Amino acid sequence: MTDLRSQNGLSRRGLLKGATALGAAGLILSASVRRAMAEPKRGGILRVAFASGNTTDSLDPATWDSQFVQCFNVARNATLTEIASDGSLVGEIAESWEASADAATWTLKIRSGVTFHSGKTLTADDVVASLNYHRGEESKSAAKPLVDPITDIKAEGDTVVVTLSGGNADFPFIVADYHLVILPSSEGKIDPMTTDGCGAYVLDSFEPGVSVKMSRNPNYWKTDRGWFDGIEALAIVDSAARQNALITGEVDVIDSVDLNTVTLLQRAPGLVILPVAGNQHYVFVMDTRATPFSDNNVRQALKYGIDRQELVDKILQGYGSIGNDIPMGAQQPYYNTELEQKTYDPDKAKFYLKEAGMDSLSVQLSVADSAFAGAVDAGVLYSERAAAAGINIEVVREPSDGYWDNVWMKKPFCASYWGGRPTPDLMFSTAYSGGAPWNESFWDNARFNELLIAARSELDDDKRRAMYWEMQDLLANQGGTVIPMFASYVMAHTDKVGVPEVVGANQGMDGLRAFERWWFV
Amino acid sequence: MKDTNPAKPVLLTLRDIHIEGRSEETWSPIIKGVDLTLHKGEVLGLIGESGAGKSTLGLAAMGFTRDGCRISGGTIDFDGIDLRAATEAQRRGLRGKRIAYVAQSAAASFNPAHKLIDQYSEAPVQHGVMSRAEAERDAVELYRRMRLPNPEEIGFRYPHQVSGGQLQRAMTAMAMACRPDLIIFDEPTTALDVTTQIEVLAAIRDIVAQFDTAAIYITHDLAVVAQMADRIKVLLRGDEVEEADTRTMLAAPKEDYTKTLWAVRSYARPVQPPVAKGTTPVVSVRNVTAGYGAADILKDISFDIHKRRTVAVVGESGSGKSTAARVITGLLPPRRGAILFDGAPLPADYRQRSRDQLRQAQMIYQMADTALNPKLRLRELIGRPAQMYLGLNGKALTDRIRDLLHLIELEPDKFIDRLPSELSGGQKQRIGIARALAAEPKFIICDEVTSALDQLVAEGILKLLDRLQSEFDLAYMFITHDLATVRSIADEVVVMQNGKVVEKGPKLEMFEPPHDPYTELLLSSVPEMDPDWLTKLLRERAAKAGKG
Amino acid sequence: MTILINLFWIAVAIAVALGAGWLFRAATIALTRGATARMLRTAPLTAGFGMLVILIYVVVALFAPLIAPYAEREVVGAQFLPWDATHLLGTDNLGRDMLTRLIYGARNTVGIAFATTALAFTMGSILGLLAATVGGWLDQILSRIVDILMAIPSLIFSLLLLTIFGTSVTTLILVIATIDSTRVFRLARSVALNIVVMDYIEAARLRGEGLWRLITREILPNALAPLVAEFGLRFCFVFLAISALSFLGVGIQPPTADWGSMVRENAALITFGDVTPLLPAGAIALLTVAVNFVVDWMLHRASGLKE
Amino acid sequence: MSVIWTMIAKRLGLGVLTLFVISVIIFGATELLPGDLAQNILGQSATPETVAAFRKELGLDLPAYTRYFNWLFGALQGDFGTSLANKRPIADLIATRLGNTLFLALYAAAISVPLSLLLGILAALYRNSIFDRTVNAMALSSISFPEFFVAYILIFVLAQSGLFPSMSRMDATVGFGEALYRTFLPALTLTLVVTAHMMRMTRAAIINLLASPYIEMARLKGMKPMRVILKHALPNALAPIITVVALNLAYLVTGVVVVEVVFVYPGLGQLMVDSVSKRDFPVVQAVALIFAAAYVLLNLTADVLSTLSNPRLIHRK
Repeated sequence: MTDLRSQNGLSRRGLLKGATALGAAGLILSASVRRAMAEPKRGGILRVAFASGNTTDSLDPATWDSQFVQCFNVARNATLTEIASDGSLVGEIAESWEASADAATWTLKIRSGVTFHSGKTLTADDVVASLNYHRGEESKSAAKPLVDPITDIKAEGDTVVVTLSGGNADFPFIVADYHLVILPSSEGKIDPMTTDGCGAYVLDSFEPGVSVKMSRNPNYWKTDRGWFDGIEALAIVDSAARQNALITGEVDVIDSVDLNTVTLLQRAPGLVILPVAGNQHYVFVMDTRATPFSDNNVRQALKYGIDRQELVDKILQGYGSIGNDIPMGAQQPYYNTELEQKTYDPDKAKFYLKEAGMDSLSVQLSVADSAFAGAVDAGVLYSERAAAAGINIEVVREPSDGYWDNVWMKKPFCASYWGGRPTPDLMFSTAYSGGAPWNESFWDNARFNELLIAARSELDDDKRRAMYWEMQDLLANQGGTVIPMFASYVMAHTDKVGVPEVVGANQGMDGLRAFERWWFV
Repeated sequence: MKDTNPAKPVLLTLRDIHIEGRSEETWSPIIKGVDLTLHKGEVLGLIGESGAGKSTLGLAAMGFTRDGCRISGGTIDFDGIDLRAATEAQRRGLRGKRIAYVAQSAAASFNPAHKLIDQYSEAPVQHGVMSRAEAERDAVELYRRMRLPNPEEIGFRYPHQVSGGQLQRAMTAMAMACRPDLIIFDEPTTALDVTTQIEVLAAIRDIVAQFDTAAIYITHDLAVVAQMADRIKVLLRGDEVEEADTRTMLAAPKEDYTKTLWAVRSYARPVQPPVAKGTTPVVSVRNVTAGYGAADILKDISFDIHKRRTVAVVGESGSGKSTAARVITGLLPPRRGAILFDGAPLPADYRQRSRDQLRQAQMIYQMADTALNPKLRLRELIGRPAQMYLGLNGKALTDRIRDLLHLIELEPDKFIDRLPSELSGGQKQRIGIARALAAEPKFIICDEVTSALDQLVAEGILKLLDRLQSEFDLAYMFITHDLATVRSIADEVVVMQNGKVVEKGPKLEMFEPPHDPYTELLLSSVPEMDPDWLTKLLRERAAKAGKG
Repeated sequence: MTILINLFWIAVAIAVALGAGWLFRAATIALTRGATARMLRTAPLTAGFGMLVILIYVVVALFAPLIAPYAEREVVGAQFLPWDATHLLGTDNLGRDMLTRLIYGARNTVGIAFATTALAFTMGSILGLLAATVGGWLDQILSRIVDILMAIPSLIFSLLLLTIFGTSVTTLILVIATIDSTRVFRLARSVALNIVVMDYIEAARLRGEGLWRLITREILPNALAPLVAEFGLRFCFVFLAISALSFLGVGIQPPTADWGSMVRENAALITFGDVTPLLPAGAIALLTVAVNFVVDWMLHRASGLKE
Repeated sequence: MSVIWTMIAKRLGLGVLTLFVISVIIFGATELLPGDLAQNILGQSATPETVAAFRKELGLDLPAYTRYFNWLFGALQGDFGTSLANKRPIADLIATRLGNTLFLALYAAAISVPLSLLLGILAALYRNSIFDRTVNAMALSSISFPEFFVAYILIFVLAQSGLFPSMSRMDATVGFGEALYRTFLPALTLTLVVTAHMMRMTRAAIINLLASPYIEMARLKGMKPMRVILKHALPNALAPIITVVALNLAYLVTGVVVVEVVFVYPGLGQLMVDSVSKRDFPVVQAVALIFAAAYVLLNLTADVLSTLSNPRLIHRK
């Protein structure tokens, strides 16, 4: 049943799979946000239609699972750090931060003069309480795994000291997560259902699954943010309805464009399609423990049996790029530029099949549009092309509802997606190292695992690069994941909306911060 | 055309009328060039068997044809208006206002959704003859003239709250509402019991005379038309047979067909010797009390039916005669009493009876239309009991079916694969008989088997039943309201009224006085061919009532 | 002006349709004999047209592989190609030939709809006739169950069931048929209630006929006309049900072509004035209208009302 | 009239029973759905302990029958509880949406019922004419298009030209006239969807009666065809028409989720579908019961009206 909102770029799996930054990751620096060329100005009510939004949505930060709630709650609140449009990390509530030598203890300086909408001044205690809400045995927060490594957290004047169970240079990235917003506390506890916040916009009304109305926070501490007088966000799950709302001028921005009709939408006057290339990639995963996928020749055959360019053309309408079976974008550091790009090659696929001792192969591919938008069609195209190599792929459409519970990591060959990770280490240890909880292909390569640990502690960049390149080679030629395409976030807005030159690509809607970053021309 | 009553001006003239009906794609003639002349204040009787085109012709006099019919030739002149040339709106203006219609079944022809008085006032108000208030006052007046009980109040009832005979009178009153020049009576008393029929006939005759209204009186009942009409026209399959003054027609019919019509009532089954004392009856109804819900419909009734004998159970609607049949067949288990078959008690519920017990007692229904599954061919309709009870199959079964068809005088080759819809009414009833015979029963209940049939056809059925009885030693229970049928076929008679047996005995005794008062009423209400019968009867009854 | 031109074309289309209907009727009359020909002669032009359309659909469905220019799932070119000589109706979002998809859609859609409706009618009418014939507690129980099932909104109910049982063609057919059969039950029961009071049923009961024969030989043939009429409508509703379900994310398995899903997949195009979704939708509408024209005529014949 | 009261009492009793059984069925079905609320809200990424903790907080760790009876006793005391997903009282959650759903249903009914009666009557009056066949073909075509497709066509034709809004957003500030304007397109969509059925039934019910002797009688009284139909046929055809109208009204209340989605109209259907997909069982129950109650009540009303329309049933001999 979630198909209604399957167009949503990020579903509930979004958190760990793609919450953090891309681009110049690893550099934990305070950097100023790049300003757009056009000068922003104040005024106007921004009306945004979201492809997500559910009647069961809640204000509780433990549960934010769709772009709709994430976006408006980020605009209502603030996190300790913020991933800037260019992918760098900047401070938000934390003015600055520093780590101990082993990166296991972090001291964050809390910005002074920040007040909540209620008038209460934001203190270090609020920060502690807000983070603690997601921690501990009793926590039911989706962000619990993020804050689990925190062993201790305490307020010391205007600083917060966080102790981790082990060194983690990426910790400031983690607290940029949208779940970890700072809410007012009393007696060390926050009220998760509060409507209060310290962000650019004050919540006026929230009707789950329908709409949100917000107005500008007059006391907002950032002077170069929050240009609109008010925000009206609507949940319009049906893509045709959403696009119609944009065409008929009933909304100014839509967060997700139906790629099937994007060419037609482009023709409408006064509209701008806003694609943002990111690290989001769509994949087909094989269970490497199961026959026939346990044979690497079969995996190779399936990698050569897919027409990547066709998928980019037909499923993404060109809004994306082809993948090379490695979960990293070409612009990321340590990307293996010398790895041969796999292309559609039925003969090679046949060759590998023969190597596996087969003349033909029949497999079932489980798909649903909740895996990613267009997954069913992508499966059909895959099946069609693979047939030329003697691979018979039977596409099984699974119910969208319950896909992640019943299909993903259960069926031996299925569709999935990843939002990407800022560093190879994070990406690989999340989804490719042996025994990792979301190692969806159950691939367990001794050499790969060894390199992963070695690279983490390797300080020589060249050696490190060599290791990461070898790991990518292993992944591409032995791994169980076919990564045919990287999908851009595709939004659309009217030409009345001003958008910065650089749009955040770590998540949709300008890294969820379109409300505060955008303006009316 | 002979003008029999030059004293009065002509009101309606039909010349060489042809009417066709559509069956599937083709048009076939229903009325084949009939002439008709009616003078003001005159009553013309139209008589004929079903299919003769009486109703079609009657309606044509209003310039009206039923759906699927069309007038294809001739002229209709009503008081100087050419009804065929007139526009539909003009014709509508006449209908209900100057020409009115009284239908066969008042119960079906009154709209169940409206009160009688609303329906009464409709024509006068819509035609602009009177205001609603005037119409209501007028209704009461006419209801009174039609001798309806509670004339002030009865109009405010819904049709279902009024009895059949009263409804028929209310309908006649309604037809009179605009004081039309002509009323078409289409079998107005056919659906009524004989005792009720008398009152309606009398009321109609009086009111037509009072307002000097001309009428066309359509019926298949000669005795009735004799009471009502000044002249009689006989129709046969859309053609006129002859037309004459009522008395002339009754006394001296010219045409053979008319003579056969007149002769119908002559058949009588030879008198059977009385049943020997001590013989076990085939069926014995013993002190049966039965009913639905709280009410008893049968109250302690008893009678016997013997082999080769016909017991006629006579009574008006509601007397319980059909309920008695249901008790015997086991459809309605009695509250008290029992049914004995060949001296042994039968289980009260048919579901408890053995297949052989079921086979022994068969039933023939009044409406062959509803008694024969319209989707089954005769082969199956007749063959099924033989197959079920006697285990016949294949050739043996086919032979048996053919024998049965022979028995009921239908040619097997022609009929065996027909559907009921491809049969005439009489043929259907014969199939009903064949189906009963196929079970090789000892006892057959005939429930009003002839009442839906034309007299000639009914006659044939009665003769057939009679012959079969002798041939197969059958016992018949003959349920009927028609005393003529009783006269022709019964050996014994059971008269029922309000669920009780008021009189029973051999037929001859029954038709001789002294009678039970109810039997007397029943007997005297049967119309006779004498044109003065109704007048005399009413006079006698009035005299009796005066004395009492 | 465009309206006038549209009206003109609509008029032309209707004239052509009726003409085709007339020719078809004339042809079938010439080819048949006796009762069938007589019956056909009574068919109005609309019914002739309806029968022609149904015949064409059946032929297309039966011989889809022979008629279709390409294979059902074959990707033949770029996506959304315009109509031209190679691809008469262009290509779809994956670059498959639209005409081919439509032709195979006929086979799958009509097949599934027929199976579903047939199943729904088998279940619904047997139970409905049984309830009416046996009466008493059986009738009470069945009627209450049906009442309860009907009180649950059908779309949401089928969604629930399909989520639980998965969306193979079989479950799809079973679920829609089950939900549809409640409607059939009600109709069958009410029709049969009027039949079981007939004398011939009483005669059959008194003869000692068993329940099965009573239902199949005595009652069913007489209840057929209204059931057939309902069949016509229900048949068409199956497409809609499949279409609505695919709107909510549970539908027929790809790459099987079916009109309901095809409408759904392409529906958004209509808001850009693109006529592509009208093709499968039109195919459904045409069949609906055709089936019901024929059904209307059969009902008309059965009712005996002459006009 | 006592006939009616007896019937109402009996039917209401049965209705309550029906509701009870439906609540069991819906509960059972939600239980059978794969996954549960905790997992759905927390997502795949949540660790098992997190899910377990959440489950415990929601009471999902209790056995199914305990949860069902807890809910049932609450509901019997008029307390439908709070949404498991967002902690809002279900009564609040439902109230405005129920209002919206009823508003749209009534709006669509106010257009479609008179329209279908009128068309049905005219089609019966001019039966087998060009008019009849055209109306019939149009009606059949309109029901053979899926609802969302009809909606898209209407949006294309009527919304993109700016005549009507393509979204039917509703909130407390919207006045009645404005609400009518905003919901015109969904109402029209629903009208197109339900009119055909009611119109065909009206036509059939009337034509069915035209062979009755009392219709012939009316014609023989010289009544105009329109009067024959309206005054003589229609009153007797009311029962089947009322039944089919009630069925369609029930559909308008319970079956419009697709239209709600397309027109972004905050009604109960969307709430139901969302809650099912999130396994928010108390909300699912509450909405299902409202739907079932609407169905039961509408059917009851139809039966009462049918009885009232039949003098034979209310005026005993």
